[in-house]
Amino acid sequence: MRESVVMKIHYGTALGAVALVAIHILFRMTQNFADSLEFESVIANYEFLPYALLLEVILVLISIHGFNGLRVILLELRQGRTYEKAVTYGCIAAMAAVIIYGSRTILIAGMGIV
Amino acid sequence: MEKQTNREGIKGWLNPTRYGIERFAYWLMRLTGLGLLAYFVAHIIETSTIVDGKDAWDKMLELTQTTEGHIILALVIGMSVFHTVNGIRVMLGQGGIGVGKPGRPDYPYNKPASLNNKHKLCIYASIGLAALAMLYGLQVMFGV
Amino acid sequence: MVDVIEKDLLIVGSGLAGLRAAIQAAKTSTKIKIAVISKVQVMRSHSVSAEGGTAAVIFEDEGDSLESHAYDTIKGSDFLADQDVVERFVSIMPSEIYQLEHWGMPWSRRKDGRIGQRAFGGYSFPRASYAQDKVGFYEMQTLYDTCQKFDNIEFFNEWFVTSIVHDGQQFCGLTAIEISSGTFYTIKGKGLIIAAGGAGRLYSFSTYALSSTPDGLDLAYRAGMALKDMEFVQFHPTGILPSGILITEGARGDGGYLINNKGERFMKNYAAKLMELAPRDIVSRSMMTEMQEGRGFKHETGVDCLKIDLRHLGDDLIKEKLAAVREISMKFSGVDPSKEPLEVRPVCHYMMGGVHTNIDGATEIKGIWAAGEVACNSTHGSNRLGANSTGECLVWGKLTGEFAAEYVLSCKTPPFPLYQVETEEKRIYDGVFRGRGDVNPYEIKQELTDTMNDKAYVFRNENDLITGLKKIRELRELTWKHVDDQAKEYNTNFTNVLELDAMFRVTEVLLLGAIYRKESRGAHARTDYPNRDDKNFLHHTLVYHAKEPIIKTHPVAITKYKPVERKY
Amino acid sequence: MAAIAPQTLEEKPVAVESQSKSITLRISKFNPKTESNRNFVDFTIPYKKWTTVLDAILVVKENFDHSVGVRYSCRQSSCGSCGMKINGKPALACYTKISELNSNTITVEPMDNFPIIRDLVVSFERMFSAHKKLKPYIISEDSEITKDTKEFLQTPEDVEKYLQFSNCIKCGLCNSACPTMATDSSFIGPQALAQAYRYVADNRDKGKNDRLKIIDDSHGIWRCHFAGSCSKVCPKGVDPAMAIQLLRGYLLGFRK
Ligand SMILES: Cc1cc2nc3c(=O)[nH]c(=O)nc-3n(C[C@H](O)[C@H](O)[C@H](O)COP(=O)(O)OP(=O)(O)OC[C@H]3O[C@@H](n4cnc5c(N)ncnc54)[C@H](O)[C@@H]3O)c2cc1C
Ligand code: HEM
Ligand code: SF4
Ligand code: F3S
Ligand code: FES
Repeated sequence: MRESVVMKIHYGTALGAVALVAIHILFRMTQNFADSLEFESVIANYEFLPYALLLEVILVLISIHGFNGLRVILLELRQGRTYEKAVTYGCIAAMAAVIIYGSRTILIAGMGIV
Repeated sequence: MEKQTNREGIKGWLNPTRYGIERFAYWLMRLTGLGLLAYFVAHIIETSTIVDGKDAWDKMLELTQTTEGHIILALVIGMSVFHTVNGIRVMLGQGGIGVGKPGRPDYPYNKPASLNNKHKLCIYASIGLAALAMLYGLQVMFGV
Repeated sequence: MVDVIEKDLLIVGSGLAGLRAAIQAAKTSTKIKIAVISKVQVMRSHSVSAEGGTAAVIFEDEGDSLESHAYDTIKGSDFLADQDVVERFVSIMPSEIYQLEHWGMPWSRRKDGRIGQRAFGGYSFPRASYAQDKVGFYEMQTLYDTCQKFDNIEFFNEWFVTSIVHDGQQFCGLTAIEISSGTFYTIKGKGLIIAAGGAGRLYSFSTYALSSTPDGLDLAYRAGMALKDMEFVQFHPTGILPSGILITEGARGDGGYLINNKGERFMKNYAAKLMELAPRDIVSRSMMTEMQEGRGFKHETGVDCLKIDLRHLGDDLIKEKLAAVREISMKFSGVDPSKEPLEVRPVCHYMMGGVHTNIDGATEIKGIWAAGEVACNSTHGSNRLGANSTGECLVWGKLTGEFAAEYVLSCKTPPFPLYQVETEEKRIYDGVFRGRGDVNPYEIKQELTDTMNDKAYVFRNENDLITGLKKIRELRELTWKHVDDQAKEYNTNFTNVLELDAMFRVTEVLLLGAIYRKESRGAHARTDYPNRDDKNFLHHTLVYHAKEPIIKTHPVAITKYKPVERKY
Repeated sequence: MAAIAPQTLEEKPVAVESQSKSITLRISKFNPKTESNRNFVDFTIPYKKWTTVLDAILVVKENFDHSVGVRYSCRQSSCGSCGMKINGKPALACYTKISELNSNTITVEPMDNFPIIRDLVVSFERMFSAHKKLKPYIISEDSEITKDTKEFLQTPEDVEKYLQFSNCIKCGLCNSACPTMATDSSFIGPQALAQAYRYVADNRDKGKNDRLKIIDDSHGIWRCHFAGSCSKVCPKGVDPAMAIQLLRGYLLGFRK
């Protein structure tokens, strides 16, 4: 992928995240802080489909943005073909892992299995 | 090797203020980016305990809803506000917006147009807003 | 064993002349391998300091003409210029301005989009094309950047050339030290263009870069080529105090005044018509006279000076057209030219003389050309007009680049005289690098340049010149040939001493020429012979290297302009 | 080496008010080929209000230690030779007056992010080749003139669009201040990027797409994070940070 595409994604995910995180936080602020962390209310949130979807999107956006950010930093830290390959694939792997792990939470909690 | 190439290396990060506020913002942007990423990963792990039922969730809350936990959370709030606001500035700047217009520079050349007051103001604003958000967060978490 | 490199065309010097030649040669054929060798990195050559402008006729529709440019140049030269050379020069110049323009030169523009020109000393039309007051810098950048297009130009940055190798008839190669590693190399080549610049650092008060030492001239001189007209040294009227950095003639071209301590524009007494824009030799002499007659100011350092007043031009015009003057005066002298006049005095600025070449820039040895300030093809005669030198670099850079490239494509190389490399290695390593002594070469250099300031400045006389020559020879006899720094890497102590070595020979040539020329012509003003003497001295002087340097003469080419008295 | 102006024969210097101010000049000495460590050597140097750091270094070289490795040429801030770290920041030695530094000790070191050749002298090879890589010349079919070529008209406003970036003296200060350069050995660097923009902004040039392709690389323009340090230290007002962001504007589609 051209670096410009990667970076456009980086900026795009950031912008998307701004909007969505704002909603996420607003939601949280409808309750007081301690209450919002109560197990039931959290579960209730997850079971509310649009909200779960929102969380999923945030998860994806921020993972992409954050791990690409990390890739950028690591790329600038040291150079070399193998190192750079390792960084790129490492970051993609970590990104995927976080997305999968996070999705599992949303999925399971959202399905009301718990 | 480093001695041969004489690159400043990570040491350059240790001294963020010597080239003015823009360099400081760059430094904070990196730190907050990394901080947020760390928190984000931790947060995913943290929230995943919900899958294991109420007990696990409460146990996690017990671990995290401490004074230290709240201070960290406050920091995260600050970091995300700074990173977001400054991030928007950086994005605009990197798109060539608000970086000034090319023109004849006059001696002394100590006011490059790209390091202009709009950007400086934005940086101060990001720091200010981050501080306010942190105070607000602390107040919510510790306040009555 | 000496390391060997082989190329086709070698160019010594990466100033305006060298770079222009490199481009032209690269354009002529992509097959030839070109090496541009310079003791400084690219873009660090003295040419970047040229400020005011480059003269060319581009407004024929507005009244300018080639004829006028030619005549101004010849009259400015006090009729010592070769007139066929000047005619060729002015006719090629316009296309060079356009060529630079098409390569990206940021010429300052008039409102209508055409290239801006400003007034300059000695011209009857304002024909100095300008780019703010950093003309040389922008020209260098344009040429250097254009060189990047060509893959057959290779730069040898920070290589100090020590000698020219030839078999008596034809060029064979160079010897050089790669400064960063200290390695001594033989560079074989078929053709050579010497573009090693001027030697203004023979004087301690000088506008030149610190790297402008006469080692380039000396290379040719030692190799048996003649140095021509070396007695003609231009003193620019306005070197700022205390550094000697140039305040461009453009400052007067754009309307600046020269004033004495009575507040008068004293030039009215010397050149009523052109005033401050008379040719440089005349303005400099007028200034020296004013100061000697007590109408000067005293600078803080104790030297006499006069002032150049730009206040009436206004801050806006100064910022727009004289940005570098403003920067230089504010930074290096702490004076804002829009608020206070600047303290200036005549300063060593240009060498009219140089390696003797013909109209094509060819030297007396086959396969060797010279271009730029190091050469003397006699465009400038005894006094160069401002803005004509960058032009000369461009025109003869182009011509020699083309001639040399064509030559290189077809010539046969003679067997390489290896013994010359060994001799040279002995000369610099046994004779200089490993020499013993306890005199500080830098002190000797200071004494030498102070002597030149004292004895061979704007006004000269037999007595001073002979004392000067004696002094220089005395200094040479001192055991200065040793180098304290014995490291190989980046040893500039070594190259500095090699430069000093060259200074002895070239100052000697300069002084001999000045003693020989018993007349006053152009920049060479003898108080003991105050008049021009066309009967005995309307010719060039050539000096050849020998145990006792040999002086010869060479005729001036006159086409249609008969020598007359110069009046401005 | 504040040049001493010459005296004509009649003149005698008047007693100059003796300003016996002096500073300690600490010069970093290191020859990587033969030594394993950098060390500092101190000299006490008298100075006047116009004495520059380069003057002071040359006083040392000429009188105390001939071996000091230092690069210089024009002594008037036009040639870009004398960049070095002065009291911790990159600057031109000939363009920094001792009196401006407000410090009794002046430490001079080689610029960061360039390999050291000796003492204060660093290698520019990488910077020069990055410059070349970005095609810093007018790309256009008619850049070579013919017999009938006249000028390409450009208004003063057209010139203004690129002139500022044309002021680059290739001193490398920007590259030595840039935080990415500090760690990334493959980053093109602000000097070359600014020159790429200089030609893109010139209406005589048609090479924009060529250059955009070259800089759109994993060690290209994206490794600039608008830290601005390059513009902060540039001695000629080039403002590479502006040039880079404007250039990136094309890649991001903000500019046409
Ligand atoms: C302050 C100043 C302002 C000027 N302004 C103007 C102006 O406005 N208009 C105008 O027309 N003219 C002007 N001139 C004159 C003009 O700038 C010079 O004549 C011209 O730049 C000379 O260019 P060059 O290419 O011949 O040599 P230079 O630019 O001097 O280059 C010489 C080259 O030779 C190399 N060299 C020398 N010796 C050796 C060696 N031994 N080994 C290897 N390399 C060597 C040097 O490293 C350098 O690269 C000015 C001159 C000065 C001093
Ligand atoms: C939601 C609003 C956000 C915005 C507007 C934003 C914006 C940006 C921008 C513009 C950059 C590029 C900076 C540069 O090129 O110099 C960046 C980098 C980065 N971001 Fe974000 N970001 C946001 C959220 C996050 C979050 C939540 C994380 C953590 C997971 C994160 C992690 C990073 C990292 C690690 C970098 C790399 C640091 C750097 O290059 O300086 N960002 N961000
Ligand atoms: S942009 Fe400025 S700091 Fe960078 S090399 Fe050019 S002149 Fe020097
Ligand atoms: S300092 Fe470096 S990060 Fe960008 S703005 Fe300048 S190139
Ligand atoms: S010596 Fe030329 S920039 Fe300092």
